[in-house]
Amino acid sequence: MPEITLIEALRQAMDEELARDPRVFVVGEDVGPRGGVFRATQGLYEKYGANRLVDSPLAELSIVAVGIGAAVADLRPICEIQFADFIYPAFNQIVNEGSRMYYRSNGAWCVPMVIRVPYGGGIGGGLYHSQSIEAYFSHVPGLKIVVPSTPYDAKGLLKSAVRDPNPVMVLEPKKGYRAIKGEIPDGEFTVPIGPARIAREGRDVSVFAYGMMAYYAAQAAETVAQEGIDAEVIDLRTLLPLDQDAILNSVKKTGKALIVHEDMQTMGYGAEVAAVIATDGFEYLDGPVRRLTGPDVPGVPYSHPMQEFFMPNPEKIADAIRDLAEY
Amino acid sequence: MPEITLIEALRQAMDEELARDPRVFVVGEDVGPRGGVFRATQGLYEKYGANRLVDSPLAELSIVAVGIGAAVADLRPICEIQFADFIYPAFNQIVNEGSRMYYRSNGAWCVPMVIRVPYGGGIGGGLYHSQSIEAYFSHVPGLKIVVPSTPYDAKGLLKSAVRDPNPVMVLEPKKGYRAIKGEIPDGEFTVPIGPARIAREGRDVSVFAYGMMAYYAAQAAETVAQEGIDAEVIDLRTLLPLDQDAILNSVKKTGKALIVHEDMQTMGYGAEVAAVIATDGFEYLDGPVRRLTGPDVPGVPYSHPMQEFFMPNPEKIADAIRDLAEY
Amino acid sequence: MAVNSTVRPAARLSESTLRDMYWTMLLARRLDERAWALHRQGRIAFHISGIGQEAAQVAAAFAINRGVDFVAPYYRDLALLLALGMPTTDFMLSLFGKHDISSGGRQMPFHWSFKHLNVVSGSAVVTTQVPQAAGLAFAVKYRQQTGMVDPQDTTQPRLALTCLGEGSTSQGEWHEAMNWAGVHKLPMICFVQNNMYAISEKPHQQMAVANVADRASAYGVAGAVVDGNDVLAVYDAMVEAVERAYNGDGATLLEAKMYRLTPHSSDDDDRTYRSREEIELWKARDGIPRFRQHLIDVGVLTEAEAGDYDARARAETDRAQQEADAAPMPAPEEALGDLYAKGELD
Amino acid sequence: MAVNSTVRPAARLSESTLRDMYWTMLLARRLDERAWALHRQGRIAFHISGIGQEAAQVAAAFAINRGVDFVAPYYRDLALLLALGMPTTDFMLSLFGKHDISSGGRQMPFHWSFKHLNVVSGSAVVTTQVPQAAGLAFAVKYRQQTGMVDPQDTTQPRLALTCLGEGSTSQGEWHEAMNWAGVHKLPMICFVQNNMYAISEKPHQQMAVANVADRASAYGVAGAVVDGNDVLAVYDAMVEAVERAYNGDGATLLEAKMYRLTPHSSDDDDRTYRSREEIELWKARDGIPRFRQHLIDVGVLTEAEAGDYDARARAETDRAQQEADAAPMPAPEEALGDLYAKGELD
Ligand SMILES: Cc1ncc(C[n+]2csc(CCOP(=O)(O)OP(=O)(O)O)c2C)c(N)n1
Ligand SMILES: Cc1ncc(C[n+]2csc(CCOP(=O)(O)OP(=O)(O)O)c2C)c(N)n1
Ligand SMILES: [Mg+2]
Ligand SMILES: [Mg+2]
Repeated sequence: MPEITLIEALRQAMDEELARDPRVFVVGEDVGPRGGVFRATQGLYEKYGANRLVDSPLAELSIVAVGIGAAVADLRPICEIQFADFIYPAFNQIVNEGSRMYYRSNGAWCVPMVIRVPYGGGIGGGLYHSQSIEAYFSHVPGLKIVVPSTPYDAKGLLKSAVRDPNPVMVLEPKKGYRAIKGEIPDGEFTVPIGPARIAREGRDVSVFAYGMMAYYAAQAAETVAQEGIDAEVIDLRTLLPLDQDAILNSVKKTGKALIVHEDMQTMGYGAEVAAVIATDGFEYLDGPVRRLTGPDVPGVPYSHPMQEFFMPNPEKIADAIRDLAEY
Repeated sequence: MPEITLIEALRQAMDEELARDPRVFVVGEDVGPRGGVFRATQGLYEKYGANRLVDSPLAELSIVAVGIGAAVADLRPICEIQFADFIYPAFNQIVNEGSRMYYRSNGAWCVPMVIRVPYGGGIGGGLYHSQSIEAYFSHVPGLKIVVPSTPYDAKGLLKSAVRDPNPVMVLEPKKGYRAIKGEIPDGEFTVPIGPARIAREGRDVSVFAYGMMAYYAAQAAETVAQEGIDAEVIDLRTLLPLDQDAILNSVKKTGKALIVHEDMQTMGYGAEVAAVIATDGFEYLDGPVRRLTGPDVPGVPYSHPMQEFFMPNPEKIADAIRDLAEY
Repeated sequence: MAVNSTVRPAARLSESTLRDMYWTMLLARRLDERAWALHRQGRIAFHISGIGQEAAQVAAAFAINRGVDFVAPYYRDLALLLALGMPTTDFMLSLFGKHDISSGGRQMPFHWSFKHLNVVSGSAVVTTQVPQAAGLAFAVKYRQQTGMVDPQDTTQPRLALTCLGEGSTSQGEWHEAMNWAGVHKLPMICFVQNNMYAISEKPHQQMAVANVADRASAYGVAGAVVDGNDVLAVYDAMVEAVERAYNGDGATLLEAKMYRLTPHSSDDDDRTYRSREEIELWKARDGIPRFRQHLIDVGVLTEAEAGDYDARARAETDRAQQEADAAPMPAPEEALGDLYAKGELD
Repeated sequence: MAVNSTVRPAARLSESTLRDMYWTMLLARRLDERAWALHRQGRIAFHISGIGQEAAQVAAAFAINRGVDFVAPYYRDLALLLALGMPTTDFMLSLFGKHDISSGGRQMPFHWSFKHLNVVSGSAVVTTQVPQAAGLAFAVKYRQQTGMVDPQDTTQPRLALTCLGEGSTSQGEWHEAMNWAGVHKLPMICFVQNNMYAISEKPHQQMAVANVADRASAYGVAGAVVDGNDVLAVYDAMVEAVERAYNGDGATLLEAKMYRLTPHSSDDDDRTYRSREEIELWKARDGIPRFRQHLIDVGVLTEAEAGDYDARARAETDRAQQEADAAPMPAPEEALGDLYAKGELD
């Protein structure tokens, strides 16, 4: 099996879906000849032309709204938001519109659209090119959210997203675009939206993470394994709807839960994971539920020392595992 | 002390602040001669004129953005969003701009603005006139959020909000505008932003709520008191920053925590309260942390039976207290 | 009402079509008045009215390929929806919060959705439907340009019509929608129903230009202003816009001037911001009696027939109300509904 | 550079002001080129350039009451900021992610904020500064109308100037800002720097009109297009806009046409979307040598003096870089900063 990068996996997924279904098109800023600022659509304009790779006006609200209208009209838009930080102008359309269409029309209309969003910090992007946005959008019933942390999942989940009859947000850990590599099979495959993935089995501590932090958590688990701590790493992978069973099964086994995300702590995604455990996993718990997250400040600072202070990394995760294991 | 309604308390607060400081002005849709669709600004246009009560174009983004600019220029805007459901066009300005101004300018610029937002269901408003929005905005470091559930707090918190150097969102439980009455002292007073309020002391179960649900929780506590269950009701009152001490002190006493909000459950505000307890109150817990909330659907349905199904009420809260007390 | 696809000027409309148009305006007015009465009686919780806007709406509907072209309407579009084929009973069901087609009682009334008529579900959040309509129009063009459909095929949607009030054009959503329509030369018609008020606010508080349509040039689309109380004038202006869309010549911003004859909604008290005299002035320009008189003048309708229409409209309103009244309320648990569409779409 | 408040046409500018303008353009160019060099050397992580836009920016700055009038700039405004009084060292500090005035190293470079110059902090999210500038202009007018300040008082801000690129006018934010400026007749100047690209996209992909300024009429504000490489032409157009604002005659949408001579940023590869020939064509129209020649032609500058300026600009760039280089990095914990402003404001 060939080893490819995360972004190449995403590119392949789009390429295959564009080839498979003429209703699939990509719309966003600079997705055409430029191939996207991260090069996710590189070569696709040359292959599929201007009708299918649509350079939009610089306006996220309408990238999403046009996507909603087109999806309602039975096309299969893949909307690219250039950076997660720039998605808020489209918040109204995503939260009030696309995600409610099916429910509010009593099932008459559905919105088979994908919103691809590069997110996350640690790349020198400062307050406005580093944001995590999953916390806001995982409070939106009717939407689905996936976050791949391997090329296999990236390709498989994006293909599932394109075929899903609901709006699906694909959060792409952009720091991992080229840093994360992995094998994928040659032929056609998809990864189902919903189930979490056990990235590493273990008995002592459960670590719940996604995106870049799932990648780091696996590294941290190997580090502490050498010290005799057997951590289980659950890559949540689908954030909405949340795979509660996977969480509870793991905590049942380990009795200890650490949640890691780079986003700010208060009302970050870890809050929901902690709440699920505190409610339905209470009797399994041998210790407090812990969160290792970015601090409660308005964003990831630009200056390198401050950025590093903000971001969780394998060392900080390993420390947090050790701490909890000792409890 | 005179007894007044929640909305009259808010009106008085604005009246007094407009009189106190010529930099204070109100901006929003229909806030002028119409006096606001809920009548929060009734009579103020006649008293303070068109310069201070500004009927804006129908455009929430710019209501907030103009507020930010004016606040930066040292005015004291009170921006009214007609219904919480319509605030999302301003999401970008609130999340990326107003709330980050102080941090991103290293403390040079601040944004002393207030955003008043009627919110909540149970009033026949359907999917788009019933929403709770606190979950989205309590993940915004740099912003403050208050939710009064008594006329006293409404007046005192709104006045504090006007004087605060930071952006403060005032979530007004609109079902309680006329339903909730209470006494307020005659002269000048403010209520500090930050501390929660013990609405009722108790030893058996802690109930954490805010807005209309705090009002209902107090009623439910009286009901179960007659059955010998002594519930403590904490009106969180300030959601951001969260008064963690108040939560932990209460759970330390009761060992049991029930969180009530009308907003949808997944990633609702209760998740953070549960997480705080699961982390720092773990050793106090005698039972699982429970959440009584609206279901995970895209909004409060219009049709009366469905609306009642969605909304928590004193009876449902009493049941949840009984359940947890029995654990 | 037969679904037609006739693109022809008003002067060439058949007598039966003209009568259909009048009937639809009239029926909308009666249903709307009944809703106010039901609200006064405390039988329904809420009403938001289209009274004063029926002529323009019926004209707009009759100019498109009804039931086939996409429509993204707004809350005052009762007459438009009737013209498109909404059953009267369904409207009454929605008033009572019962199982209507639009939402099964989940949405407030006036949040129309009829998949079989290509009327797309909307929200109460103003203007959001307009960029979505750009998306619908984009899909129309996409299918034609990629060879999925024949641009002449009248069984396929060939344009998207969307409606909103003049106040709602202040939203950024509107700018982005119009801009897409211009840049991508979309088969879209943005039909602005300028009824002189946005709740209490007047047009000059929304914009520093005299007409919304003055903004068409900023987007490189066609623009026109028309008297919204003159049903045939609106119809002709719409026909031009429809032909433009069908011919691939791009979008139109059409503004009809009219007047909101009722308070904003059943929650509003319009005495705080406008005079009774102003309302009376506009009542005299009401498009319904005006069209009635015109049809009588040109011999399409007799006084007796017109009286007949009145009686029929009342009877139809009664019938719809009774049928809706007899229907059961939704069960509480239906609130849960289906959160996600299931399976893969074909 | 002295802060001036002279509203006078270019023809009446003093020789020293003209030389100041040239010096500022030149210095901006040198600093900007140095940033590219530092990036190539791997010494800084990111650069986004204003090369090709200096003439227009300097003209804009010199026309307002610098340091007093509000400015909400955008990321390419290096020359504008220098003209307003930003210290060169501070720019270099920001490039290195050190303690600059704008943000103490929290923001990426080019996110200017200088409270003492009434330059308001901005984000990277395009266009958000424009409706905020409407708010600044609203505050100016509010203070005047409520009698808090004298409209003639030159120590008080009398307008808000904001800048953005042509692509950024596609955002709904821009519509709402311009609409406020029109409806409330605000003392605001929206200065569009149309450099022919938004990353890879061309103006016709953003709008179906030839000029952004063609949209002024949609908002009831004044509009003008000017050659952005002609510093004195931009200056004169700005002076008109400034007088309009100072006189209470409302807002101006001023568009300067220019060309982005560099890739979008240090992360961009512009070979994917434009030809080298096109760039060369525009290099020939560069505003800096053109102004240099003009000043020599009219006798304000000699060739020798001009050479002197070059040397001085290089020296100043070196000095600033060295000073910034020597400064310490922020401590990691400064990430926590102050989350909330404390106390009650007076
Ligand atoms: C985004 C948003 N803001 C506010 C409202 C509340 N609201 C409902 S209708 C309305 C006025 C609309 O005026 P206009 O667009 O002229 O339409 P009209 O009602 O006059 O037909 C307002 C402010 C809303 N529904 N959506
Ligand atoms: C809301 C938002 N969307 C996307 C971006 C990414 N982005 C940064 S600059 C830019 C192009 C801006 O073009 P233009 O407005 O013409 O300004 P220019 O860079 O050409 O000066 C884009 C798409 C952003 N910063 N903000
Ligand atoms: Mg109106
Ligand atoms: Mg540009």
